[in-house]
Formats: sequence, C-alpha cells, structure tokens
Amino acid sequence: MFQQFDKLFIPFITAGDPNEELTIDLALILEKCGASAIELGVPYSDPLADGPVIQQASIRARRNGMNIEKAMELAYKMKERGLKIPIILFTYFNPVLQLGEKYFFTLMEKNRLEGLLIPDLPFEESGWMRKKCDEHGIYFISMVAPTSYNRIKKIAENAAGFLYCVSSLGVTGERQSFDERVSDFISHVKKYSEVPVAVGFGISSNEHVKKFFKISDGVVVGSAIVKQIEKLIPLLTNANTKQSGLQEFERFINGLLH
Amino acid sequence: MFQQFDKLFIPFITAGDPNEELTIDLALILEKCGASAIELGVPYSDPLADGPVIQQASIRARRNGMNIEKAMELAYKMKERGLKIPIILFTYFNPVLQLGEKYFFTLMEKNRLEGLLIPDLPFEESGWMRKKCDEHGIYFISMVAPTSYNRIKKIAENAAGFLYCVSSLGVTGERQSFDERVSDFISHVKKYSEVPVAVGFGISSNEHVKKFFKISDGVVVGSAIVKQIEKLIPLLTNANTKQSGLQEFERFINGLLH
Amino acid sequence: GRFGEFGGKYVPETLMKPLYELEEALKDALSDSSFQQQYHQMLQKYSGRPTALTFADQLTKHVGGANIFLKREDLNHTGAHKINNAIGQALLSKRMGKKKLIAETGAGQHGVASATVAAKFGMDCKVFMGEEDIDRQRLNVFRMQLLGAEVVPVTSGNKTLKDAVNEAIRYWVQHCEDHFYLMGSAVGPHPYPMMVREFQRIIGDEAKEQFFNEFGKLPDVVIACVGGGSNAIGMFTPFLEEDVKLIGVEAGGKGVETSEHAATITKGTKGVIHGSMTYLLQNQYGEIIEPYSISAGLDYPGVGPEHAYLAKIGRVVYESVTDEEAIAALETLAKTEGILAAIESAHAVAKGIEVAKTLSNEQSILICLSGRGDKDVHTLMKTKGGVENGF
Amino acid sequence: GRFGEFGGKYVPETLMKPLYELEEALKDALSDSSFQQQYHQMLQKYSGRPTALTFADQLTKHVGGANIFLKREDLNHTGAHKINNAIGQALLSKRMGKKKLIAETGAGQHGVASATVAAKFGMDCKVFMGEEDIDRQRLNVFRMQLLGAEVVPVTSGNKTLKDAVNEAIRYWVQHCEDHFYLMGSAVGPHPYPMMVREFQRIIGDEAKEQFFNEFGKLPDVVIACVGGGSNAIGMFTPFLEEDVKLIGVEAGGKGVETSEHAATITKGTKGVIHGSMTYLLQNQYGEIIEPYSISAGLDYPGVGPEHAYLAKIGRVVYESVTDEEAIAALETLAKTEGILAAIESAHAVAKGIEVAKTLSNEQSILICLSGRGDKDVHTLMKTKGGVENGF
Repeated sequence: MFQQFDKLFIPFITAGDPNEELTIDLALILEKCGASAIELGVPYSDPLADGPVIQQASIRARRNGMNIEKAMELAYKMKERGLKIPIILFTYFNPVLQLGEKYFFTLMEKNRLEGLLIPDLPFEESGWMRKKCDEHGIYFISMVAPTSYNRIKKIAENAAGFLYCVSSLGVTGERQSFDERVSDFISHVKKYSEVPVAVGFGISSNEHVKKFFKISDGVVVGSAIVKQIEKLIPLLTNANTKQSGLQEFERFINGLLH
Repeated sequence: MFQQFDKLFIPFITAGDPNEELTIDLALILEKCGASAIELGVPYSDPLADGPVIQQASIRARRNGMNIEKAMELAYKMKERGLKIPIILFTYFNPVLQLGEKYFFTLMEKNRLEGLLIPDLPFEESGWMRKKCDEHGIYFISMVAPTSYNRIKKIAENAAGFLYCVSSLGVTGERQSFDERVSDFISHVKKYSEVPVAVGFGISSNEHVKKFFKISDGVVVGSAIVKQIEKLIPLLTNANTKQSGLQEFERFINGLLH
Repeated sequence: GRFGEFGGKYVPETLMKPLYELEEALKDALSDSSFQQQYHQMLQKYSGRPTALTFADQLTKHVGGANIFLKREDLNHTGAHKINNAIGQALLSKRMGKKKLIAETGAGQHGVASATVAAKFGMDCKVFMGEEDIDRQRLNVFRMQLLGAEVVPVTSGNKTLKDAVNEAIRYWVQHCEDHFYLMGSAVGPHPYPMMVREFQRIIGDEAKEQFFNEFGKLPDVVIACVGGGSNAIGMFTPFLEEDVKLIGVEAGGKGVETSEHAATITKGTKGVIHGSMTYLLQNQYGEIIEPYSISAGLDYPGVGPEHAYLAKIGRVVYESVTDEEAIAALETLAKTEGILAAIESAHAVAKGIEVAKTLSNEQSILICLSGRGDKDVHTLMKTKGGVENGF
Repeated sequence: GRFGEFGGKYVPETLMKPLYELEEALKDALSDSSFQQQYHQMLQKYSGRPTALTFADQLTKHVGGANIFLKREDLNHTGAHKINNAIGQALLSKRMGKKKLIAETGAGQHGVASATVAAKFGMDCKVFMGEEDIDRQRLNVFRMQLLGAEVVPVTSGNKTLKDAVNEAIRYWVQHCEDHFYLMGSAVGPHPYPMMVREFQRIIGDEAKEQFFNEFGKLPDVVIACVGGGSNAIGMFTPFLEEDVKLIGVEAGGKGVETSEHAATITKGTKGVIHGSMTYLLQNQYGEIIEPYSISAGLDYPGVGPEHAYLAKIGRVVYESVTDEEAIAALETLAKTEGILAAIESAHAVAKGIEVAKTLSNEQSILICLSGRGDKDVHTLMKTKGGVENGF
C-alpha cells in the first residue's frame, strides 16, 4: 500500500488521547500535512516497549475508557469523517489475544483497518498472526532493531506494508542524536527488504526527519507528536480554543516535515 | 553473742533509708522493742537476692548517696547514739571485694560492727572470708536454705553467731504462708547447729513470728519492716510529724512481736 | 522455549538478540562442569547449602496424620531460596562478560538477593522497585543500598512489582549490550523460566536425596507456594517423573470468590505478561489486573509458564490458601516448631496441614519452606494488633 | 568451677543445689553419646549446621594483606550462634525432666533463640526483658510471643539486660525445683560458663576442621567479638592449644577513653557479677556501671570468667573497636561480600580488617561472624540518616 509515496511519513497517535473526537481531528490534520498512514495506538495497562510520553498518553486514554475494541471502532469513525490514508492498529499482543482470533479479525475488517503492528510479537512468535493477516488482507508490520543482525534477512523478506526499522536500543521516545552506525544498519536492512523501510524511535525534529528521509524510505514519528498533543490539551479541550489548538498542531507537523 | 537471749528477733533495715539520721532512730526503737541485733543492709545496685521491697529501699538509699563505706560508718554512729545490740552488716559480696580485705576489716573494727552476712557468698566460696572474720572476731553469718540438703551439716557445723535459715525458695519479701515442710527443715537444721537457728525470708506477721518462735530460736524480719518504713516516710521525714512516725513504727514492731 | 502452549518470547524485537545470547550462554554453562562446580561451591560455601531437611515432629503431632517435613530454604544466606537463582544468574552474567546487573523487586527480597550477589561478584546493580513498594519496604531499600546497589524508584503504572518488571525491561531494552537482567522468578520470556528452574532445582534435588537417604523412599506429597513460582518449580522438577503428588499453593488473599486475591492459575486466564504466555489476572480487554495478597512475594498477576503447563496437563494440582489461613498456619508452625516462616511459605504450610490430616502416619508430606518470616514481622504485628493487644 | 581466680558460684544459698544438679547432669550428658547425638542432630537437621566457612575474597582483595575467612554463624536458624547453646541447654533441661525454661534477653536475640527451642521441644518459656529493651525491640518481643513464649517486663534497676538477668535469677531462686534457667552467654555461676562453652565450641570445632581440610593448616589469627563472650569462647576453645593468635574484640562504644563503652576486660576491674568472679565495669564501691555500645549484644557490664582468665594469662589478646569503626566495617563487608553482619560481629570484622593489613597474603585470618544484621537495620538507618539522605 505504501510504495506509491516518495517518502513515507507515518505518525503515531494514541486512540482516545485526549478524547475520541480529537483523535479524529488530529488524524485528519496529519493526513492533510502529508501523512502516508496513521499508526493508531491502543492504550494498554503495561506498555513495556514505550517510553514515558506514550505511557502517559495511554493513561489519559484509559481514563477516558478507551480499550482495544473502542480504538478499532475509532478507526472506522476516522474513515467516516473522511480519512483516506491507511490506519495501522498499534497494539500489544495480549489485548488481541483476549478478543480472540475470529472476533479480532472481524473487528479489523469491519472497522476498515489496513495494518497491524504488535511491538511484543517478534518474528518467531508471529508466524500464525502474519498468516492470518495475509488471509484477511491486512498488512502485518514487522520491526527490525539494531540487535536483529542475522535475523534481519528473514524478517525483511517476510515484511508486509513497510518494514519498521528501530533506530536504536531502547523504548519509544525522543532522542537527542543517533548512533553513527544507524546508516549502515538501515542500508543493510534495505538490502533485504522488498517493502519500504521506515525508521522510527526517537525521531523528533525536522533535522531528524531530513536525515532519515535521505537514508531510508520514511519515518515513523510517535513520542514527539504525542508530546505536542499533550502540550496542546488545554487548548484542544476548550471549545473556544480548540481551533487554534488544531492550527498549532498543524504548524508543528509542518515544521517537523519541511 | 546471741545465746544469751531466749528467742532472737533480728530486724533488717537498709542503711540510709529514708536517711542516715532516721536509720539510727529506727535502730534505736528496734532495740527498745527487744531486737537481739540489727541487720544493717548496704544498698546495692544489683541486689539479686532481694525482693521488690528491699530493692526499692536500696534505690532510695543510693539516691541519698549511701554506699558500703557510709553504711559502715553509720553503724558507728548508731553505737555513738547508744545502741547496745550487735550490728550485722548485710552486704553483697562485690562491694566488700572492692574495698579490699585489709581496708574492709579496718572499717569493720573501727565502726564496731559485730557481724557480717553476705547473701551471695555461699559456704563453698566463703572459706577465706570465714577465716578472716574469725581472726577479726566478727561473726560470719551463714545461711541454709530448703535446697541445702546434704550441705546443711557442713554449713551448720561451721556457723558462727546464729544460723540463718531461709524459710522457703525465693528472694526476700513477704509471704502469705509457708510450706508445711518448713518445720521438718528447721528441726533438721537444729540437729547440726551449735549456734541458735533463726528463720528469715517472708516473716511478716505476728502469727508468723509466733510460729517460728515455737519451732526455732528466732526470726529475721526484713521486708515487712522495710515496707512499714516506706509507708511512714511522709511522717518520718517531716520534722513536725517525725515523732509520731517513730511512735507508729514502734507500735508496728510491738504488734509484730507480741 | 515452550511448555506446551505456554512460555515463548513476547518481547520487543530489540530483546531477541540478548535472549538468544542468553539461551546460548546458559546452554553452554549448564553443560560446563567448571561452571557447575563454581555454582555449587558458591551455594555451599557462601549461601550455606545444603539447607536442612527438618522433620516437623511437633507439628506432625499437633496436626495428626502424615509426617511433615520441611525443606529449609529459610536457612539460606539472605533468608530465602531467591539467592540460589541470583547466584546462578550472576555467575552466568560474569561468564558472559556483563558486569552490570538489572533486577526488579516487589517486597525487596529478590532485590536484596541481587544486590548481595552483585556485591560478592564485584558487579554494579540497579534494582527497579515501585514507589509504593519503596514506601512499604524502607528497610529492604536500605539493605540494598547498604549492599551497594542503586534502587531505582518506578513511578509508572501502579508503582508496584508488575510495573517494576516493566521498567526493568524498558531499561534493559536500552542497555542490553552490557547489562544482564537478573530476573527473580520463573517468569518472563524464554529462557528465563527455564533458567530460573535450573538454578532452583537444587531445592528439589537436595530434598529428594535427603529424604531418600534417610527413609529409602520418596515423600507422598510435595507442596510449595506459587507466586511467580520459582521455589515451587525448583522443588517440583526432580519429582515430576516420580509417583509423588505435587501441590502448588496460590495466594487466595481475601478469598478467590472475591476480587482480592492472587490466584492466577485458579482464577486467571491465558494471556501474555512480561514476555511469556501463561495464566494471568486480566480483564476482557487483556489489561492486567493488580492482584492482592497479604504476602508481597505472591502478589504477582502472572505465573511462571511451566506452572501453567503443569496445571493444564494435570501433573501438578494448584490450589489456594487465604491470607487468614496462611497467618494461622504461620502461627501454628511458630508455636510448634519454633520456625518463623515467610508469609509466602506459610501458604504452603497451611495446605500441608490440611492435607496431612487426610493421610495416615505412614505417609509423608514434604513442604518447601521457601523463606524466613523476619521480614514479615511488621505485617504480622499489624494484623494481630501488636504486642499491646497481649498477642 | 574456676578458671584460675575467676568463675565460681557467687549465688544465694538456695541456688547451690540446682547448680550442683546442673553440673552433675551436664557432666553426665556430655559423656553420653546419645545426648551428643541428639544435640548434633538438632544442630544439623534443625539449625542447618555445619555453617559455611566463607572465603571473603572480595574483602581480602579490598583490604590487601592476609586472606580473610568468615565462620558463618549468621546462617544458623534464628540468625546467630545463640541457637547452638539454646539447643544444648534445652536438651539438657528435658533430660533433667524440667519442662519450663527461664531466659533473660537484652536485644531479644537469646530470647528468640530460647523461645524457639522451647517451641520445638514443647516447653514453657518465660523470657525476662528490661522494659527499656522491650520498648526498643518491639519486633523481637513480638517474635517471642509468636513463638509462644511469655515476655516478662523487668522494671527493676535500669530496666536493661543486667536487670533482666537479676530478675531471671530471682525468679529462678523461687522456682528452681521445676524450672531450668537457660542462660544466653558464657557468664553466670559455674557450671554456666563451662556449659555454654561446651555448647558453643561447635563453632570452633567446625571451623578448625573446615579450614584444615581445605588448606592443610590452621589460620594464623582467629578473631571474635566479646560481650558476655559465648561466640568467642566457642570459637577459641579448639584453638587454645594451637599456635594460633587469638583476639577477642570488645565494644569500644564512643571510645575507651570516654565513659561510654562496654570494654569490660580492657577497662574493667575484678569483681563479682551475676554469680561469677570476673572483670566488670564498676565504681569504687562495687556498684555496677551501665555499659554502652551501639550493639545491644555487646552491651553487658561483665564478661565470661574464662575470658577474664585467658586475658590474665595472656593466651587471648582483648582489644576494642568503637561504634564508628564497627559500622564502617559492617558497610565494607556488605559492599564487598554481600553479607550484612550483626553490629556485634562487625566489631570482629573491623579488627580483622585492621590485622589483615599487617599480614602477608600467605597468612590467614578467621573471623567469627556470629550473627546476621537484619535486626540492626533500624539502628543503621538511624545512624546513617536513612534512605532519604541518599545513603
């Protein structure tokens, strides 16, 4: 689905943060700014691959009653409100497991979700899930990390949609700079990948975006965006200032990209 | 020294309780009431053979600055004030030890003390001390207890002054009643003793005194007297009421004996 | 890396390499007699193994029924079985050239064990501990600091054990190249459950040998408490192939019919927690439910995957004991045997007493006394109303 | 009943018979192999003996000099050497047909050990404890109660250990026919010092054998802390006839040049305390002076008469270590070896570190680690300013 873009820009937002309505508003702005797809995060009680910014967003969203089922319905509502770009459901494995295979895929299809990213389901554990996604026409997004080494080939060759290349060790969250070896790592990954390679984890400035647009097929931006949303909550959640909040968000995203 | 009396009445008082002056006053009253000798207790930090009443008297006396040396000087003052009956120094062993043999006996003689009773110096440990007392013409008072059994003969045969017969197991202090076996015990002791046998520990009523006057040569009364003194402290230590306090004490002693 | 349908490695991609490395190093170490010798020598000369097998004659007399034996893990250095595993993993870490340890802790027991081995091996040690737990367990925090460890307060989630594990994993993801994650129970992604089992099976190996040497047979029943389940898996492993009834005892808290318990196998459902497929306490959306037990060491929402498997195939029976029953057993054991058990271990004792009554005096029950109760005296005092109440 | 000019039986006449009986029973028991077997079996199967001999490799490296070895009495059931003696005396009491135990306790360690053996042997136990100490050691009071013992508050004197002994003796005088006085240290009238030595020499016997079996020789120096001196006499006894330097370490408190210490041999004078001729802290009138040490277990104004004798004849050197030096040694040991020593034992460690520096790495020092420091964590926290001060 992603090969048609020049460079991919895949923003992450947490479903229900700060509320359902605004999640849709924000997604539409992201599309307007040129997003290639939306990574829609399901808030979870134990998000062990996430840094503090996305953890906080999870807490806010769960306080609003968000859960995996509602998050999936939110994708449908986005499409209803006119979102055209693909939506990738970002969720830990356990919520998926609890919905059960059949119900989960029913919800994926019903809610018009195009992709699935499960950060705690590595290649070795995801065979069955990749197969099921294939059957249902859903892109199962695979990740490779700097520590993946001799597993890169296998993962890359089996990638669907795009290949999520983790920039560096650690959880999600902003980073000041990146290890110089990251270029080598990305070009190594690209050798094996038949799908675009997007880099994520820590990308938080225009400088970063430009750097990775040069050496990869695109970027995933999570914490930087979620942090901006957190900052804008007072504006966004007040009816009088909501519009200026959304404008501010749009300016932020444009600043990041251009 | 004691064979001249019909029945011995040996009261115990703590030196310096409630104060030096009163200790002398009380001793003189005891003599007036018919005491055969005074057992003058040296207050000690760790009186492990004593019950709570004499422990408390020790604490009061030590607060007044009493110690073994002053207690011995107090004996001298009693004699100066006209006391005729013998005075037996009652002291734990350690204070004696710290004064040193030579100085201790110098003090005994200088202060006209006729007897010595060391509750934590049993027969086996007291050979040397008994010999020294002999040399200095001081009666070393020995004790026998209901648990002395086969040691009674040896102790009794070596007794000087009188033989202190412990009425029952336990420390000093009043007792409601005595084991029936006490008579057998006393008559057993008397068989071996060439000196009078006085019974002590727990004798606290006229009834007790009469009982033991019948079956032994006398009694030692400690806690009952010390307790009475404690009760009279408010009267005794007030110049206006001191005399009535002493009269009260005299009445108490007479009541005990007759 | 599987126990039937349980276990696995449900972790971020970054951790796959350190887990493979660990698996490799572990396999290599376990088959290297010099490593085995080092490990056993440390257990013997440092931790005081073999621990005693005590015949609880007074308890047996008091209860009436089967003879009750106690495997005395409370006599280990630092007071519980935790040190067996900590020694094993620290030695492995050293062998892998990693001189920095990461550990999580709830009540502080595994934290203390980790800090202890880190000191003895001259390693750095960071212990992740929920802020709530830090508040409740200041003495253990101080002990870890005294041993030279850094205690890292965890402020995420409910600020308890589960979150300490999350945070330790997060830290590990970032520092996996030179840090070793010393996990305290038979949980987590493969090879952790297997590794912890191998470093704890000394409990069962010794107990089996001690019992057999003395009586020429095996006990009829073996009982151990189950939180994450490390002492239980260590105790059960050598008996799995034998004709011995095995009972794992979960924390029933205020009763498994209430919402306040930690009876993961009894009441939980299958899912993924801390990188492993197992039973856990969760809601319909797979969100983890905070468990409850008076015993901090059993207060874990998941359970080691091998226990989930052993429950599923029926080889081990898992039952639960309430707070109240555990405390009563603790008191009975103290008064009859002069042994102050950890509240965790008292769960096993409670079940042992119950089972002993149903057996004859020709039969024997072996209970794993996983730790001592000194750490619990504060909790007990609160429960019993303290010295003043003439307890 | 004498060690040179020291020892003896300075007690009320009433106690002479029970002391003779005890002497007789002890002699009889010690020469009875079935008693010896019972005693050793209890030590092994209940208390977890033999305790480990640990090479403190990291401490040795840190200090530089002699090799330092630790005899790990901290690994005993209830956490210190006290249990060796409590087991021995309780067995003897049972043998004498006395089913009621009396014990004194200061900080509560011997009280807990006594309550423990009373529970295990199905005996009654009364523990006399100063009111001051009860206030300071509520957790240990609760532990004793949990074990079924009655804790009797002592309100006489300074309401501390010395007075608890006095009160226990007073109670014993009254109940000597059916009660056994289980004394906690190598003090008191004959045969107590000898009896406690015989029930504690297992420490030295084991350590000597362990060391010899491993190195084919004996250590050059053996060090133990001395309060009443039971762990020290137990450790020293098997080495008395050997060419080994023996050092007893007293509590120097705030310095032996101040009035706040418990250095009985170093600074005391000869006298009688608790029925025995020995060195003690006293004034010119023979009144006993309350000692001071940060360590509750060394805070005793007298010392075992055999130590007085060994000091007098010069076989053992007695030196002192201050509070500050002991705490520093405790911290060093924790950080280098992962062992949290009792503050008592830390006095021996401090001296060991000092001595090790003066020796070569061909020489060895054996230190008796008499107990674990869990009980002292509160005191340490107060001393160090606690978790908050970033300690």
